[in-house]
Amino acid sequence: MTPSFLLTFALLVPFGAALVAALLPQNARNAEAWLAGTTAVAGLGIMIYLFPQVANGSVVRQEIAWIPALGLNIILRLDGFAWLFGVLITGVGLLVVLYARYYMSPKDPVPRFFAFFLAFMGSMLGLVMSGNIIQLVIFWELTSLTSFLLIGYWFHLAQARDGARMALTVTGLGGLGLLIGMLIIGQMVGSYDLDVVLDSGDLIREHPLYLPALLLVLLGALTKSAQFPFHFWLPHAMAAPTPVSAYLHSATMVKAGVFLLVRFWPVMAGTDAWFWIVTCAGMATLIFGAYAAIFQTDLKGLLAYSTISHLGLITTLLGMSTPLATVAAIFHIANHATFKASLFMAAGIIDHEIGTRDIRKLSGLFRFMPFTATLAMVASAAMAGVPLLNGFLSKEMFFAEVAERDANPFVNLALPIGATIASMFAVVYSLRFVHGVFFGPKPEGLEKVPHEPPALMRRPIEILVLLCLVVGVIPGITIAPYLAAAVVSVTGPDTPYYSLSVWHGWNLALAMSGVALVGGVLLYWALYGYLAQGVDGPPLIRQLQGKRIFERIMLTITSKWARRLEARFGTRRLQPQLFLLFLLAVALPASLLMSRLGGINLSFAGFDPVFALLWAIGIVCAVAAAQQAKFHRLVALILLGGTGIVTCITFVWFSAPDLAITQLLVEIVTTVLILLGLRWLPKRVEDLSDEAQVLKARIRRYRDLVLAGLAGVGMTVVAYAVMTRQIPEGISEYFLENAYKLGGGTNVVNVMLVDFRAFDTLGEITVLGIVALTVFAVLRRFRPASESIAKPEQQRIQAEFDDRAPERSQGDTVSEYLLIPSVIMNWMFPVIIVLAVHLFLRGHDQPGGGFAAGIVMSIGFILQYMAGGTRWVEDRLRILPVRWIGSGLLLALLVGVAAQFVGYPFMTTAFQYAEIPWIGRVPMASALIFDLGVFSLVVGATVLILIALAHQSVRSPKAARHAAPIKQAEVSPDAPVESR
Amino acid sequence: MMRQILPYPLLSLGMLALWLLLQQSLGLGHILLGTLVALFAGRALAALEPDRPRIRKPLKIIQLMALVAVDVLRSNLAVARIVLDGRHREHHSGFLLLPLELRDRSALAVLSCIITATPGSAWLEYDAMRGTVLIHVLDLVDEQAWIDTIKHRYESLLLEIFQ
Amino acid sequence: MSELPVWAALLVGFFALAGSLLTLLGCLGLARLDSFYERVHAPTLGTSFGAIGILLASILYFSVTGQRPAVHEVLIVIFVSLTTPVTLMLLARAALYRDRAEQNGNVPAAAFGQDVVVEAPADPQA
Amino acid sequence: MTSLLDHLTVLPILLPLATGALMLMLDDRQRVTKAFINVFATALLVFLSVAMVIRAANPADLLAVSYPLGNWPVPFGIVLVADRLSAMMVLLTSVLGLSALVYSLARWHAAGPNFHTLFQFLLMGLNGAFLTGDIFNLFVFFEVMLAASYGLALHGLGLARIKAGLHYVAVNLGASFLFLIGAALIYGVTGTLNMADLAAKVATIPELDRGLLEAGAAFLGLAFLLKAGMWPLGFWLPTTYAAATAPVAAMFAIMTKVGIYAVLRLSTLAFGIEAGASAGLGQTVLQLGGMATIAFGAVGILAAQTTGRLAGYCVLVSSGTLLAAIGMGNAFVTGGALYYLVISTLAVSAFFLIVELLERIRIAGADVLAITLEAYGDDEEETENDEVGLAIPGALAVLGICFSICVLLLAGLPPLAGFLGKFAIISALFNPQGLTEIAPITPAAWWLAGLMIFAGFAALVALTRTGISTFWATMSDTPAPVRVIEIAPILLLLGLTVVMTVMAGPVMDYMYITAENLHAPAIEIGNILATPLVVEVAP
Amino acid sequence: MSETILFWSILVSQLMLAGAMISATTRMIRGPRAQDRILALDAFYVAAMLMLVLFGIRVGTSVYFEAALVIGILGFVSTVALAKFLMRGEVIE
Amino acid sequence: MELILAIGIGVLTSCGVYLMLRPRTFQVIIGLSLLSYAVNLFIFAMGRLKTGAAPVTASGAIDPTQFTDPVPQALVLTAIVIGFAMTALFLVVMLAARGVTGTDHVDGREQR
Ligand code: NA
Ligand code: NA
Repeated sequence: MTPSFLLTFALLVPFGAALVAALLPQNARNAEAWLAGTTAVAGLGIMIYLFPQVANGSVVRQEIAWIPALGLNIILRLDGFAWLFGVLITGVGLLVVLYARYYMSPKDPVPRFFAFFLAFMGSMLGLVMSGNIIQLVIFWELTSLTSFLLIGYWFHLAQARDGARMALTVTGLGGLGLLIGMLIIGQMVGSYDLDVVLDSGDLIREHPLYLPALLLVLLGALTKSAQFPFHFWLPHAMAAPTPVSAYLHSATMVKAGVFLLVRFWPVMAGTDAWFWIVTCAGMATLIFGAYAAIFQTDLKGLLAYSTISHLGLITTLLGMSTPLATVAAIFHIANHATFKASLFMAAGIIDHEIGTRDIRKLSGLFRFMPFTATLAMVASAAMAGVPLLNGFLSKEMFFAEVAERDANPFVNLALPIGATIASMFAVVYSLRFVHGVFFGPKPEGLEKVPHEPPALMRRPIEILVLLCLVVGVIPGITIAPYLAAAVVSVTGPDTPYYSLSVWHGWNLALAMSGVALVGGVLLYWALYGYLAQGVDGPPLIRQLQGKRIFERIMLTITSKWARRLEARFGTRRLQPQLFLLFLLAVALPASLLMSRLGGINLSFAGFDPVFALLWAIGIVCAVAAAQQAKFHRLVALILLGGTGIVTCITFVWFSAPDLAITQLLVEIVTTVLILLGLRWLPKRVEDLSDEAQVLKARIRRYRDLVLAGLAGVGMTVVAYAVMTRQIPEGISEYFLENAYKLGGGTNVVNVMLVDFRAFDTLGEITVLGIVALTVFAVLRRFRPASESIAKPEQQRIQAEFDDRAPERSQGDTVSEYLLIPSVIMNWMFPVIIVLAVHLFLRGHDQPGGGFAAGIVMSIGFILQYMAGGTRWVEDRLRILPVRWIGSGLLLALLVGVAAQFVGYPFMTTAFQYAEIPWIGRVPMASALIFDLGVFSLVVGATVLILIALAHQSVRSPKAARHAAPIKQAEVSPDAPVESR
Repeated sequence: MMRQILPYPLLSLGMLALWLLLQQSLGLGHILLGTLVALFAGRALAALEPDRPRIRKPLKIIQLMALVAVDVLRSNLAVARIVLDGRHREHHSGFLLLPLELRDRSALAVLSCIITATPGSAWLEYDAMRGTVLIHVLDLVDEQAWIDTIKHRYESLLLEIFQ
Repeated sequence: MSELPVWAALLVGFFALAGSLLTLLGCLGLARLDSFYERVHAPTLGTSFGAIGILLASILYFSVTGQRPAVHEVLIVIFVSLTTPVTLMLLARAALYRDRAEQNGNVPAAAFGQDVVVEAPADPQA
Repeated sequence: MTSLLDHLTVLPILLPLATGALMLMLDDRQRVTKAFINVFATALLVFLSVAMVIRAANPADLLAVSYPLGNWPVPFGIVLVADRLSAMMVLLTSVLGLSALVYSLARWHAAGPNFHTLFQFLLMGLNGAFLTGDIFNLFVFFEVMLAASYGLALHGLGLARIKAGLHYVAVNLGASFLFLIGAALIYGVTGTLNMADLAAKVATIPELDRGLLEAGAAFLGLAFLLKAGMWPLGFWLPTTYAAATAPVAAMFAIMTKVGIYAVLRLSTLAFGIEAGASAGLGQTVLQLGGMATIAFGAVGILAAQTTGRLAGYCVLVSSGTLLAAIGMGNAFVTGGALYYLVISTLAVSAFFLIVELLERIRIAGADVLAITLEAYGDDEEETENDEVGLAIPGALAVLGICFSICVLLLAGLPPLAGFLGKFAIISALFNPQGLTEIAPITPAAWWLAGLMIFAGFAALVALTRTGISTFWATMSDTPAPVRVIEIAPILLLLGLTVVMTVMAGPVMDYMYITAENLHAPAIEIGNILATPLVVEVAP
Repeated sequence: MSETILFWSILVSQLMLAGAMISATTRMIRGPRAQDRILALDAFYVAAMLMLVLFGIRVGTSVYFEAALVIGILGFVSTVALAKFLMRGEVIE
Repeated sequence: MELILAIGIGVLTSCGVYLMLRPRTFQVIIGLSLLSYAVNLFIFAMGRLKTGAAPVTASGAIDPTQFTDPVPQALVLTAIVIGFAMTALFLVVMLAARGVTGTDHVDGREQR
């Protein structure tokens, strides 16, 4: 096993174990604990095994190719500092697993807990071992996500949900900042490889983008390690199960922030910006956290604020940018992990055994659980910085560093005073923790008699407290080599000498310690009365609740502002959308054309008065149609027909007979179609609403008119410009020359449709088919407007008339109405069929073709429907339009595919002139079969659309019945059947 | 059997003529193809089952057509004059209720076509129960003259052809 | 546009002009006549001898220039005179119904029984 | 052209068309048969498109990718081009198609007639749009795709769908007009419709006509940008997508990408570096519009009141990101954008499928279909369809995992591919000449990177809110059953993103080569114009 | 000579037909009733058809004949639909 | 001639755009029709205008300059068909919307 492989192994094992853990049964607490414990032991073992490799400042490195193109490979990199974290993660992890085995209730679904826990462990290991700064971000965010899941483990509790969400939001935001920061650093040094980055300190610090990069990296670090003003999420994360707090919020996750500061300390520290930002944030956090911790009534809250404060201490040290301060910071990272994890566990035991963590309700527990109390007291002492415990050592180093003379007199004064005050507060909250919980009278109103926890549950605390003691008494032979390895990997081989001895002689640091201890005791005594009142939250700044501010900001931004912005810059109405579309369609091309069109010469050559008159008519009809469309729909439709005819004549005028025919036919079908629809549109009557509304509508109309006018002018200019330009040398000559030679037809347009560009036609008929199917589908469950469910007024009046006249019966009027016309309409049926066949067959050589023929055929059908009614026609003709559509498509397709079977590309056509006796040369073009497909589809689709609409009239009496509130009296089953 | 293949011989013949006119050709191929198309068209009409008109004297149709042509030409000129006179002329237009003996739907259709196609007269409403038709006449000077014209010139001829 | 004899040109011109004139007059009548029932007569000028004139011009022109009889224009005459009555009949009958229902104007009552009065539709336009 | 492989380029269009048409010959009640046919055909399509991607990645014969329909010479006939980009898009389409289709079999395919045919026609339209090398043919396939999408958007009917459908149809009809005007104008100026031919001609257009040509391109661009949902043209999108049934919405996720594809294709082909005076046309519009779209999408994500709308806004963010990235006109950025395109499409599709299941959890026990049927259906509607397939155990957990993966993908959080896509784009923005070349970061790059991060954060906030309220805050004891055929497609889509994460190296390489080819189109233009024809087939 | 005759007579004829179409258009716009407008549209169709025939003579080709024929045979369909809509309130019952 | 047609296209466009911006669905459908006339004519115009030069060739060798450009005509034919289909679709959706929303406003509710 090579060392580098071991790194991969150490990273993968937790994730693999997490998967396994997720699949274990709900109540497998022991199995889960064994699995997690083994994993942690394996990780710890690997770390211990690898220590010699990193002891002397060297690095174990493993690179796995992932995305070389992006400079993003998986690089696992273990140096002394990462090793220290690795041991914390696995070691504390192991202890927490053991603790959690007893802490978690049998009712809790443990697979989820251990799966998330192990995944978090893996993420943390990945983070500290990242040798690529993007990979570091990846694991960074993974720790945020897994911690989110762990905090929200008891998601039935609202505070767990809120706490989890807040933690994720804040740390996620920081992570995104970190990502950009890392990207900038990568851009500066030209690589994302951490080793390259660490070698480029000068380049980074002198780069113009240093400050933004620094700010973004700090955003990540400070949010993660809960530094002021991003601290507020941490206390609310205490809704997590205590093992999670002990692990994440003391030893690992919050430490990731300071890990990052340390990691980038060699390349980013040492500048004024770094000093001021980091130190200030750290100092503010240190004092604020300690102050707030004093006034917490929840044990875990107290510990959380204490954690914030200690992280502030570490941050302050790192901000000072001196190697010795960094040594102290690294040392305190380790020390804080030990005593804080043990304190969290102790708090958890109290909670677990007594059922509350409220200091106000707790008291005198020493007599019930003396052993646990002793452990907690020792750990608290370490937290307070009492000599002979590890906390004292690093705090002494801290004092020594802040006491160093600085050029800036303010700094010179502020740092030592702030540090001393914060230490004093630390003594106060430590005292409160110990005194408030373990001493005093017996607690009252407890449901069960408190007792010591199971021995194994206590064991992790014992081990941690032992570490506090051992390190505190004999640091030189316990922690020293490991600390040295860590320090060297950060500050480099030239790290100045530092002493770990307990006694440094009488110096300012010792004096500060003394002041803090004595002052702390006195302050606790002074505050005792106030604290005994049990008011939650720190005085003076009680109103400053990070959570409430955060939630208000989030609510304002994500709901209020977002909705307002969405409404302001978006719309759900159709008109503005179309307005914007057309506005852009005018503005963009106009901006490209302005002053680039060159001279447009107005030319009146070839002016034809007839054509001008025709277009005068066309324009008048169009404008009139536009004007009438709102209230006089039928009129608009009629006028539309006028414009259509002018369009059609224009096509003829400029040599497009196929277009003219098709336009005409479509025109007819469209008119019938819209009329069929018109029956279902109730009348519009002019309503005269209030003045303001009318005015608003008028303004809108004028605005639309202006845009419409501009669009028209634009189209005129563009169309005129192109029409008067030289024809470019294009593809069209090829078609004219080869339509007959290669396509076997003289109607070039038709040859294009069924041969040169048959693929377009295939798509086009598919569109028609699809639309027909859609229309059919929509109409199948059509619900007419309530006003139009009833028979049209005319029919009602006429039926009433028939009813009243004695010799008439209902329906006489309509049958008389159609008696004579229907005869002629029937006669036209064969005529139309002949016309359709004619247009179809001549299409290849003369204007016509499958499409025109198809429309003609469907008009023939529609005419019969108009003459005889739906029932009458369908009794006589069975039209299966969907089949027509399907077979049309298949036929067209088959022609194309047939070419493929003989080795040509799809849609290759063949044609030949066959000599048929008596008839002569007959063109046999495969394109004709394609056109037959077109014909079939067009018939099917058009008929389907129109008939589906027409069927609504037959359906509507049923719909009316359906809509009636009370059903018609139902015929009872035994009633005599009168009629069928 | 024959009726199934050729339900409307005259109509199919007409369709063949239509086909040949459309093709502008009398080639054998077109005649054959046209026959097929015409047969198909006849079958299509048969599917609709309209009343099968029984034409007794097909030759009289030509006589009728000539008659109509002349009348239409005359009316064209008459109506053109009325239009040119414009508002200055006195109102002569009016409705006319005409009793008919003709009952065959096809014959009625032909008559309605004739009357409406002739400028100056328009077929408005046929009452099947009573066999009367309401006609609007643009230049209704002599009501009886109109009735006579229609009844004697057209109806009698149509009765001959169709019944 | 190959060699069209002058007599043919004159004839073609005459028929075209005559047909167009009749059509024009018909449409003028449409615009000028007073009531719908009078106007209904106007378009038939165009569909009868208006169309016949122009189509004769066409037949003549293409028969002479094309050196073979082109008579398919006849079809237009036939079908126009077959279909226009259908439109006019349906339209006139509809107008009759509407006028009766609204009791406006001097239209004859329904030929049968008493004229049935039903509330007039309140739609003056559509 | 004797083997099937020779016709590979056209098959992704023909297969759906044939399948769709064939199913029309069956009665609508033979839904099970249709379902089998459809699944089989779509699976075959996946297979074909995989083959196509493999061929495009290692072209044995450079000319093999272009297919002259009807054996007409380029540029006269219509040519299909299956290069790396097209092949990739077709593969994406077919994978989405298969997933959405399988999902729909649980219930939605029975909510209206001819679902299966419309579905295949949608695939046909999409594939055609991706494969064609002809501007007008692109219009036709846009219309095929749109027509099918109209049908599918309305599938199931109901108030919301009809209202949204009306807007969707109206707005897209407007865009279709612009497409026509643009295509016609380009033809009027250049005399060609073939994209490669156009690209070859653009540089030589007389200066006097250049304004007209560019105006034509602007019309086309607007039509594409509307499909892509660019602000301020994309307001219809969230409403329509949210109203559509889940499988349809999942398919729609790629419809915006058609707009993006067209913009990318034409801007690099015809207005790339070789376009003379027109080079880089519209890049500013793309950049600004794209960024505005991201911002609007992010705001919408935060403001969304329903998960469906939220998903719709995610589509907008994805579109905006891609448009702005394309607007940068840089091969590295484009490469990253292509990766992001695939990932975001898969993610959004999966998300649309999940959304419906989430709603089912929310209204535990309530049957969505039953509600719509009761409100808007009529009694003659088919009643035989109860849900199909087996319910899966631990539905909530599986759904939770799927949802979480979606959150990671959509918010662009590590470690999944959503992050990689964003990272690839931003990294390229910051290092436009490659990581090791030092060049200053442009303001546009800053803005885009910032907006992408902001949008990711917005997605994180909103999706966390959704997830918490769905999975954590609803106390439904008996979650509505989730069928295997509902969850399997989601797993497939998400699984693919995981595969793309793990295999990011080779996948990114594919994207980068694709992007390089796009930004240096001379070779491809030459290849297409030289497409060989079948001269004579040996008997 | 014949060219000139033909040119002027066709031009004047076309102008007259255009005049006819204008008359029909005024009626289409003025109404007053829907039946008047539909009637005018029918006349408009016919004039347009004749215009196409004249145009064929003018350019000397019968390639546009089918367009006129389509109006001749099918032009009445939309007016029939409109008329029936007036009478019955729906086109197909 | 070009000018007349260009103006015609412009006016049709204006009417179409104006109607498409109106609040009533029927106005929109008439607008769609007018706009599609305009667009079809525009496409057609892109092939330039020629009178009496229909692209119906003889069977022998031909001179392409004697004929008008067939390409735009083929495009217009496709556009006409698609336009018809879309009109039908919009109509039906419009009817369905009228039915379920109770108003013919394009937004499915009256604007206040
Ligand atoms: Na009666
Ligand atoms: Na008459």
